[in-house]
Amino acid sequence: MTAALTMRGVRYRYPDTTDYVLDGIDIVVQPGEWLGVVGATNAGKSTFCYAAMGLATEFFHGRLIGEIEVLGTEVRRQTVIERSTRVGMLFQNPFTQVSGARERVDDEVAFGPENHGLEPALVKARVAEALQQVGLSELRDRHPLDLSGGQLQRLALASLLAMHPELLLLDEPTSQLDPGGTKELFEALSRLHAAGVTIVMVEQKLEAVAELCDRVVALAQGRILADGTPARVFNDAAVQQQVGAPIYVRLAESVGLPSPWPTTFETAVRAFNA
Amino acid sequence: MPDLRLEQVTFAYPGDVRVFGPPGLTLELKAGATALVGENGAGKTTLTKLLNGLLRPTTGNIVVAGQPVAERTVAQMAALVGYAFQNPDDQLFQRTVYDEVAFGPRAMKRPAERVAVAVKNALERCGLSQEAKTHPHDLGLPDRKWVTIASALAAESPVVVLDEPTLGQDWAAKGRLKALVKSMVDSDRLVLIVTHDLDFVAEACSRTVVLTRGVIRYVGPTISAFADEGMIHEAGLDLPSTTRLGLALGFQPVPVGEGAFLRAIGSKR
Amino acid sequence: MPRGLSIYAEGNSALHRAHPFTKGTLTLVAIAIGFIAPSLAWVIAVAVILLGLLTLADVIRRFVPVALGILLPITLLLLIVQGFANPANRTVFFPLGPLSLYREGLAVALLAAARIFCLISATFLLSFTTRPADLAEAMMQRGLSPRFGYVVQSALQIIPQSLESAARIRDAQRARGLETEGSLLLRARAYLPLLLPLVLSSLVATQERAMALEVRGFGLSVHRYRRVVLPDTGVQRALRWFLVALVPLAIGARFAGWR
Amino acid sequence: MGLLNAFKLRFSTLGIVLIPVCIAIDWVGHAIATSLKLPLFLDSIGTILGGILAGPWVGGIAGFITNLISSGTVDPVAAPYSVISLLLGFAAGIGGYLGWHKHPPGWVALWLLCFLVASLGSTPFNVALYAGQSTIPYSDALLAALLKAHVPMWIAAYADEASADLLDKAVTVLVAVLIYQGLPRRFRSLFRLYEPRDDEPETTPALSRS
Repeated sequence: MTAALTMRGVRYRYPDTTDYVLDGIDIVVQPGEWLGVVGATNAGKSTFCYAAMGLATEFFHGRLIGEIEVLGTEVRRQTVIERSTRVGMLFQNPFTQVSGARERVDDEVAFGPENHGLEPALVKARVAEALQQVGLSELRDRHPLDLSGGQLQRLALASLLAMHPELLLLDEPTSQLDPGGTKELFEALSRLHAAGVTIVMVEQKLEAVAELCDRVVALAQGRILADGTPARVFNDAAVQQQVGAPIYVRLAESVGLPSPWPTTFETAVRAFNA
Repeated sequence: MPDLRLEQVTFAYPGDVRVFGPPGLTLELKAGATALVGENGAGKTTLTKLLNGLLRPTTGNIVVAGQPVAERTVAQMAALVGYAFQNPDDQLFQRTVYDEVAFGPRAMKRPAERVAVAVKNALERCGLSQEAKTHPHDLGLPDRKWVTIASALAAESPVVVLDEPTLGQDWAAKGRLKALVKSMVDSDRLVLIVTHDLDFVAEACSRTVVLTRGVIRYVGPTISAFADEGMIHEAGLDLPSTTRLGLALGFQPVPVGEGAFLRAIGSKR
Repeated sequence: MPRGLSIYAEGNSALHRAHPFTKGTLTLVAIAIGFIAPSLAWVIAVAVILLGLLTLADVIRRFVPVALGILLPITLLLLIVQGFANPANRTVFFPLGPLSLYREGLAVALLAAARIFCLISATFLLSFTTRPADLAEAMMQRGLSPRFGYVVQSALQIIPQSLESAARIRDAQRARGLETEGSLLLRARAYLPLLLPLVLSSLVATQERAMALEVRGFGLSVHRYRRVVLPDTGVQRALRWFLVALVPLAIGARFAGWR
Repeated sequence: MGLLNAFKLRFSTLGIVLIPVCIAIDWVGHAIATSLKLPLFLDSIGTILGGILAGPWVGGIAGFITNLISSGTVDPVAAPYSVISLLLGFAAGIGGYLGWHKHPPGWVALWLLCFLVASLGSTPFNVALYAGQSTIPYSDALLAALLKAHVPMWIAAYADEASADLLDKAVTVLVAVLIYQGLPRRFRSLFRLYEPRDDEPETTPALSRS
């Protein structure tokens, strides 16, 4: 089976700079995986997404060394627009992702499929399905900007889903959302994961990453600090020091529980009860 | 000793969109860190804008640091209430972080030496000393947020309002913010933090005000606020992780914050 | 609350239902004839027809206050300046010593005001009864680049959003001690702190929006299906040609010496 | 002549998305001037900035649509003047292509060019619509005085319009170049849509650290 995303020896720097923001990344993401990408501010997390989407080379230019293969195609052999039917990318700010040209939620979702020239009946079906997937069907006739931040971010997600992506790249999708909005977005993502979509998610909320992701990659200074299951990565001393860890790890460590320390709520309850 | 007093304050936006109806909000806060929490649309931002005169109450009195707000202009109130808004991009416009942070004190016509000291101090405490000459928009969003926090600090006001300061901040930055709030409290300031982040409230705020649908549901110690799970859910919030864990483990009283959790587990063993 | 910048009013009149191009043609032709018409009487005739159409579209009650708000100050200024100083002035109409108003100038002012009234009512007729999105869509179906259509539609939405941002910025800067009232110099100095945050944040957002649009296939030149079916009929097409034909007729009439 | 290079179309998505932003800046710039009760219009800052940043087409289209939108919503009489806004955007685009925004003498040149475009362009419309008036009371007083002194109609009408444009365009251009100077470096060449001149190396855009 073709990997969803492969990076081999990837280094990248933005134009007019000398530091490599990505500095030797090797990773293979298998289809169906939910990968969490964590790291301190400026560790290169967003750039990781830009590179995988092809925005780093096409939009920012700059210098890319090494190989990136997305769904079996070398990243530089396709444009972002060509890739957009198979790979979707969600950004931090829900407001900048609204096309700005549509006045209804369902028209907004139709924007992508229409750009790709799908026929109206198919567009309609795709829109209904995508809104259903993110739980926005009820709000389909509202104006996008009358939605809350969390709803808007799910709308942005639906807009990607309507193009039936096989791979989703999410760049801190909840960083501007309140707890309610965050929870709703994560629920929608969980359903997609269950349906087999590959997800690469940059995220600061470490508790959520530990809870949701199959696998975690911790970045520091553009390099991979640790790669593995959440339980393993967040028990890594270097990760704890440079990236942080879910609060349960810190609590267990302070109490003096034997490692490995619990990384999720459930395991924490069990560990502290023992 | 700064304090903040609202007496029977009612407020409606033009078009009779009522936020605080009769009998009005009555609230008294002293120096220290207070969290202002509540669901979206509860009136949190409206309340904070009443404190510096950006909005004027329909009826009722507001006194901030001994000064009646009704008799002051917004610009005059700026010296009393430092305010960091939620979205940093709504205020950043200077070419360097330094000038940005100095804008407030300069607008207040403070002497240059005092401005220089206040700005240097604010930058240091916000971890921005290295970035004094950087263009604010060359910083990422989390750091731009720190610039606005530094701006609020540089006003050297007895009252400081921070609107969603932890949004988008990583774990290390939240730790820095907690230390900053503590140091402001130590210097006897009143810090009002509008937030949805109860993990942060548990760590950094000794008192909490819960506002739901324009009514003050609760004022008092944070610890007792979080003991009332129903009220917290009603305000559209989630309990802090430590509290949730403590509940699941059957701790009594319910622990709030890491320290309390560790003490609770220590006494259980 | 309407989110896009538009004064379109929901309605079901014949004008609301007409194809955007029919209304657009009507507007342009009415304005052209208003300016070609040689005398006040003819201009007033055009104005009366437009008023009739505004009534038919059931928007007259919204039209009157807005139109008067624009027209009255202009008319007043025209009457004063032309009545006083028009080069053709010969006959005193209202003696005020050195500031007398003259009949010829007042006539010039009235004709100009009547023409502006035609311009205003023809334009409002179009804007009150046509959804901007429909107009843009109609133009895209006739070959206007979808990118250009995007620009128009997103501008209509971004303007009210930006005005809201401007209000938030004003709050933020005043909370930092910025004075926005006082002497002219003081107010002038407040201009940049109020405008710049919007400019900077908009430019930052531009970068992310451009990426987000490309990720959704914006800019692909493939065949696109019509988004909205805008009903157009043979009668409407005929009407458009008829309206267009009125313009050379009016020009001819004027040169033939009609008054 | 290389000037035509500035008009060679290279529309990137970034350039497209910039146009509505310029239109919004036109509107907000005017709204702020009104709310501060400044005696100026300042309604083409976005147009000029767009021209400087991204070339004549972005500036021109932004100006054109700004006027069309205002004529479709608040001021129908603005429609004919959209041509002048288009030309203003072109003027700023040419100024930007020639690098005028980078130094004070260039600012003066840009100001004069914009002033001439606005005043020369508006006068015929003023004559057709308002019998020569600009409908700005102070400037119209000047027109009345000149007409009384038997100055020819067209010259008086031009003086009327020019007296209003002189200061307005000076402040507009000044604000636009100040905005440009205050941009983070990475934005200065980010949006550029025109072919670069031979003597300037093409720099590529960069991003904030993230």
